[in-house]
Amino acid sequence: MVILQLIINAFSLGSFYALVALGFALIFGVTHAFNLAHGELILLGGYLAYTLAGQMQVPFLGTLPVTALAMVIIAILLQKLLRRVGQPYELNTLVVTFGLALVLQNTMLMLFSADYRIIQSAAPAIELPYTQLLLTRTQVILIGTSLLATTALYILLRKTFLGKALRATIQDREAAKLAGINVRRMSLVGFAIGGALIGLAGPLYARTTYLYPSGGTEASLIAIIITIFAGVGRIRGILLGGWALGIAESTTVYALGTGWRELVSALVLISLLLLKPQGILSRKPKAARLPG
Amino acid sequence: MNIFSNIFKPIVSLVVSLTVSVCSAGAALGNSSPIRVGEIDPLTGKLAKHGQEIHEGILYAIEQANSTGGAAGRKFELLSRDDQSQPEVAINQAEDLIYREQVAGLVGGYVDSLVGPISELAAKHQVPYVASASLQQGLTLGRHNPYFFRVAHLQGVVEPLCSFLIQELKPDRVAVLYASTPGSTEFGQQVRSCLLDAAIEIPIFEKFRPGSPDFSAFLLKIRRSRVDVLISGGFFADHLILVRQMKEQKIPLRAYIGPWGIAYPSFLEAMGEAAHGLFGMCAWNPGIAVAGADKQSRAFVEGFTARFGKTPNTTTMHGYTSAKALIEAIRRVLESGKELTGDNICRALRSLDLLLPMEHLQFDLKGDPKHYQQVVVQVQKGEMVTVYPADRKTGEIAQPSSE
Amino acid sequence: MGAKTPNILLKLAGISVEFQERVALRHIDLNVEQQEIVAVIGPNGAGKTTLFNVICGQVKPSSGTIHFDGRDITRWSSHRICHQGIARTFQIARPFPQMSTRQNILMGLWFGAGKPYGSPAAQARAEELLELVDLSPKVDLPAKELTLSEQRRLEIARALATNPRFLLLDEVAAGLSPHAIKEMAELIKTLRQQGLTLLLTDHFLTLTSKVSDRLVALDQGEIIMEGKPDQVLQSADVISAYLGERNQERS
Amino acid sequence: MIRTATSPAVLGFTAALLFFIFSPFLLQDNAVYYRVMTMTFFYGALALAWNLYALTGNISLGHAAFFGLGAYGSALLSHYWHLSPWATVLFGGMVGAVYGLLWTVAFGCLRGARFALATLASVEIPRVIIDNWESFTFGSLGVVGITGFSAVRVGSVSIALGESLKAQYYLLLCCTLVILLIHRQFIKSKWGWAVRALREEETAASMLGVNVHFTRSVTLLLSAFLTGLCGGVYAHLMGLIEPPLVFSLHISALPLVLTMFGGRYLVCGPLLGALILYPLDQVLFHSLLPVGHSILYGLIIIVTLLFFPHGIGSWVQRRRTFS
Repeated sequence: MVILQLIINAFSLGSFYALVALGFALIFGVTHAFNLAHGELILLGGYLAYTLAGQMQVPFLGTLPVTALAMVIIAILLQKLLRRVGQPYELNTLVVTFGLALVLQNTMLMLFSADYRIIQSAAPAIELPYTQLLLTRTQVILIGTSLLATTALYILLRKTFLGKALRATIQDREAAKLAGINVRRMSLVGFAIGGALIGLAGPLYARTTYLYPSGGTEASLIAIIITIFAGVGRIRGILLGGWALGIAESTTVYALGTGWRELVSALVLISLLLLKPQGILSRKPKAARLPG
Repeated sequence: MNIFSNIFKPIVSLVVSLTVSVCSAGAALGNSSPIRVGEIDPLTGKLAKHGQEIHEGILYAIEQANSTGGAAGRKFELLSRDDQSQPEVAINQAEDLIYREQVAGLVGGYVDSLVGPISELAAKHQVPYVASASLQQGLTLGRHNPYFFRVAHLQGVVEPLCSFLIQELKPDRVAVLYASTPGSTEFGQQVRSCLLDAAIEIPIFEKFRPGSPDFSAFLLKIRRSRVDVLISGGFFADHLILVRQMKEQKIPLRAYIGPWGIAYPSFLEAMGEAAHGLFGMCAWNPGIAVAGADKQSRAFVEGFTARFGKTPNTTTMHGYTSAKALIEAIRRVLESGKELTGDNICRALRSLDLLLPMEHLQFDLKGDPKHYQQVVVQVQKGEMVTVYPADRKTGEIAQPSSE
Repeated sequence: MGAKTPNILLKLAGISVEFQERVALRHIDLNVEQQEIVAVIGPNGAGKTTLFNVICGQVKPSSGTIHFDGRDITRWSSHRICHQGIARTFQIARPFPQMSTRQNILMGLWFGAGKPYGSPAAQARAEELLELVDLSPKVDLPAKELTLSEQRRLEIARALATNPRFLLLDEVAAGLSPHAIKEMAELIKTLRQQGLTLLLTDHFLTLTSKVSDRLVALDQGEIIMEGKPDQVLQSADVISAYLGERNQERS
Repeated sequence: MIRTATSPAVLGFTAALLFFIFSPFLLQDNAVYYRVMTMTFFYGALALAWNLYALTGNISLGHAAFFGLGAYGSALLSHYWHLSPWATVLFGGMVGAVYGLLWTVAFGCLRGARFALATLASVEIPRVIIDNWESFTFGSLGVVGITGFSAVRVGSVSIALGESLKAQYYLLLCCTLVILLIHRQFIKSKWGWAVRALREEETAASMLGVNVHFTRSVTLLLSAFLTGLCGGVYAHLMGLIEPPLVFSLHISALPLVLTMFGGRYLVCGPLLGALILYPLDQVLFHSLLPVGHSILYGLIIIVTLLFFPHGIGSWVQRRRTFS
C-alpha cells in the first residue's frame, strides 16, 4: 500500500515537472532559443493567478485561461526581443535571457515583495475506495492538466497542418526553409504556444509549491533537465521524463533519505544522457545520425 | 611619483573615486554630520524575505532614534547593502561601508557563514558589528573578537526546545529533519544529542536541501516508522509544502515542531486552517514579549505597522534589537562626551543593559547575549499561544484536531 | 591476408557495417590499385558514404579488415588514417565556416602535412593549391561565404593539403554545372598524373563514367557489379537498382 | 606568431597592465579597491580557465564541480595535514583535473546541449557526497578556519599574503596574468588552431589529422586543473567553504556570462568581461540600488549582447579575432 501511495505521489510530482517543462521544450525545439527566463515567466504567471484568486476571488481553474493569454502576449514580446539576437543563437539567447531573468526576478521582488505566496487548496484528499490510497485535488489537477496539455500538444503537432510545419521546423530548420515553411512565423507560433503552456504552468506552480521572486531558477533548471531528458521535440517524452524523474526522486527519498535526492536524480540523468543520447523515447543509436 | 600622479590620478579617480563621489557625499566627520550605520543583509535572492524583514527592523530602529532627536543632536543615517548570500560580496560591501562610507558600526547579517567574515573585517578595522540573526557556536567559540556582538544564539533555541520535548511532550519516537545549512545542521546535531540523553528514540534523522518541492516520500516514511513528533529544521517555505502535504496525506503526528518559519503571522495567514496545532518557536512576536516589556512591545507593533503597513515578526525584531543595541551604545558614547571610535562603542556595548521586547539585552565577554531565550508557541485557531516555558505560558497545549 | 600485392594500395576484405536495426554494408571486398581511379556508384542509401566513413575511420566496421599500403588500419582513428596518406571530401561540404579560404587550406597543411601555419613553405603550397582549384581571388573570404561549388573545390584543396596518396571524393559532381564538371574531370586526371589514387562516389554518373578506370555498383549495402564503366552501366541489375520501385518509395 | 605593427589592443592591454601594477602606489590603502579588484582578477581567472574548454565548442555548465573539488581538496589537505597553502592549492587543481578525467571518459561523446546538461548534473555528485560525508568533510557545516596564504620572503622583505590586501591583490593579478598567458598561448598555438578547427567542423578536423579526442581531453584537463586551482585559492582567501557556496550554479554560470560579455574568441575577452562587470556591479550598482542592483546588471548584459553578439571586446577590438 505504501508503495502504491509512493507511486501516486511520484506520478503527481513527475506531472508537475512535465508541466513546468512543456513551454520551454516547445520554444527550444522550434526556435532554439535557450530561455533561461523560463522559470521567471512561470512565476509571473503564478503571481498573476495568485492576485486573481486572492483579490478577485476567481476560482482556481478560472485563472488558467487568463494567465495563459497573458503569457502568450509576453512570450510574443520575448520573441520580438530575441529575434534581434545574433549568432550563435543558442548561446546568445542563453546569456540574454540570463540577463532578463535577473531583471524579472528583481522586478518581481519590487512588485510582489519577497514574501512567499501560495495558492491554498482547502479541499481534503480523496480516499480511493477499497484502498487506503489518498489522492489530493492538487494531484488530480496536476496529473490531469499535464496529460491534457501533452495530449493536446501531441495532437496539434501530429494531426494539424500547422503542427506538421512546426514539427518540420523542430526537426530540421534548413530543410523546413527549403520546403517553403515560413520559419520566422513558426518561431512566433512556437513562442505563442510555449507562452500558453507557461501560463498554464504558472498557477499550478503557485499551488504545488510556492512563489517567491528568486524561485525561477529552480523551475528553469527542471525545465532544461526534462527537455533534454526527453529529447528535443518529443512531447510524449517530456511526460515520461517527468515521471521517470519523479519516481527516481521519490524512491530515493524513501529508500535512502532526503539528503540523497539530488545525487540520484543527477545520476539518472547522466546515465540516460549517455545511454540514450537522443532522449528517453529514442530507439536509434547515435551512429544513425551520420549521412548514409 | 609626481609624474605618475599626474598621469594616473585622473584615471584612478575615474575608476574608483568617481563612484565615491556618486554615492557618498564625502564622509566628513563634523559634529553635526549624521552618524552612519552600515547594514549588510541578503536583500535579494533566496533569503530576500528574511533579509528584508531584518532590514525593516533596523530601518525602524534608526527612524525611531531620529524621531526622538538622534544621539547628542546628531541624526543617524542607515546605509544598506545586499550580500547576495555570498561571502565575497558580503566582504566587499562591508569593506565599502567601512572604508568608503566610514560607518560607525555595522548591523544585520542573516547567514552564519557571512556573519563570520564580516566580524573578522570588523575586528580588522576596529568597527563594532552587532549581528542580527547569527546562531552558530563556532563564531564566538574560537578566537576572541572584541568587536563582534550578536543578539541571538543557538542555545536560546535548542535549550527551551529540548526541555519542552522532554518535560512536556514526552514523545516516544522523534523524527528530526534539518536543512543542509550550517545553522540548521548544528541545531539538528544538538537536538539529537539531547534527545538521546533523555533516551528518546530517533528513527529518522535526515538532512534535506532547502527548497525541495516535494516531501511526500519522506512523509510516507514518517507514517511507516510511526514517529509521534516531527522536528523540522527547515525554513518558512519548506514548512509551507511540508505541512500542507502532511495534512493532505493525513500523517498521524502528535506534534509538528518547526523552530524557524512557523511562528510568523504571514505563515499563519498563508496556511490558514492547516496551521492549527503546529508548534513553532520565536523570541518575540506581537503579543509575546519578555516580562516587563509588554508596553514597549505594543508600541513597537503599532509604530511598525503604521510605518510599513504590515505586522512585524520575530525576524524583524532581531533586526530591530541589533540596531537598537548599536544605537544605544553610540548614544551613550556621544552623551558621555567621548570620541565616537570603535573601541568606545564596543565598551558601551559591553556595558549595555537594555530591556527590549525580545530580550533583556546584555552581552557576555564573547559578545553573546546573556538572556536570549526563545519560547515554544502553538498555533491555535490562527493565534500563537505560548505553551513553554511555564513562566511565560499563555495557554495550554491543544491536541491537533485532525485524526 | 597473404602476401602484399605490390600494386594494391587499399584492400577491403569482408567489411560489414551494422547500425542496430539495419545493415548498411554487407561483406564488401574491394581492392584499389596504385594510381587507379575507382568510382562507387549506386542509388541513395546504397551505402556509398558509409563505405567512405569506414575507410576514413569515422564508422567502425562490425567485421572485416582494411589494409592500406600493406598496413592494417581497420580500427584506427581518423587522424592516424590521415597521417597515413588518406584524405577525403564530404557529400555536403564541411569547410571551417569562420576561417578564411586560405586558413582552411593552411589547416590541412599544418595538421596533415606538418607545415606550420606561418611558414613560407605552407604559404607557398597554399597559393599553389588555391591556384589549382581556382580560388585565388577568394583567399581572404570566410569559407561560409563561398558558393557551394566553391566550397567543394576548397574541400578538395584542403584534402590535398594533407599531402595524401589516396583521395576519396564523395559526390564530386553534385551541384556542378556541365562546364564545372568538365573542369573537375581535368583536375582529377591531373591529380592521378601527380601520383594520386582516387576513389569517387557519384550519384548521377555524369562525371565518373568519363574519368574512372573502374566502376563499383553498390545497392543496399552490397556490391552488385564491378568492372569497366561501359559494362557496368549497361548491366540490367545496375539499371534496375537505379530505377527500381524500391528507390521510388524512398523519395 | 606573426606580429604586425603594435595594434590598439596591445596598446590597451599594456596601458591596463601598467595601470593595475601601479595603481596601488597611488591609492595607498584603499581597501575597497583591493578587495574588489582581487575578486575581479579572481573571476577573470576563472572565466579564462572556463573559456579554455569552451573554445572547443562545448559549453560547460558544470565547472563548479572542479571549483568545489579544488576548494575542498585544498581545504581538507590543509586542515588534516597542515601543508602549506601553495602545495594544497596545487593539490586542489589536481583533484579538479581528476574529476575532469572522469568527464572525458563519461562525456567524451556528448556535444552541445546534452553535454551542457550532463555537466550541470555532474556538479551534484561531489556536492551531495561532500554534504553527506560528515565525518571527513564536515558536511553542511562547511570547513571553517582554513589557513590563509603564508608569508613569502623575497630577499629581506617578507610579504604577508595572508593579511595584506595589497599582497593578495598582486597575487591574484599574477595568477590571472599567468592564466591569461596560458589562454593566449593556447589560442595562438598549433593546439589552439586544432581546437578552433574541431570547434568549427569536428569531422573535417579529424580527417585533416587533428586528434579530436586527445585534443578535447587535454583541453578539458587543463581547464579543470586551472578551475580547481582557482577553487583552492578561493578556499584560502575566504577562510571558509560550504558545499552550496563552492558548488553553486553561480560559479558555473558567471564565467559564461563574463566570457560572453567580454568576447569569447578574444585573448582577453573573458578577463575584459570580468574587469568591466564585476567592479561595476560591486562598487556602483550595489551602492546605488541595494535591492535592485541586479536589474542594472541584467540590463547591461541584455543590451550588450543585442548590439555586440561577439561580446563587448568585439567592439573594442573589431573582429581581430585570432591572427
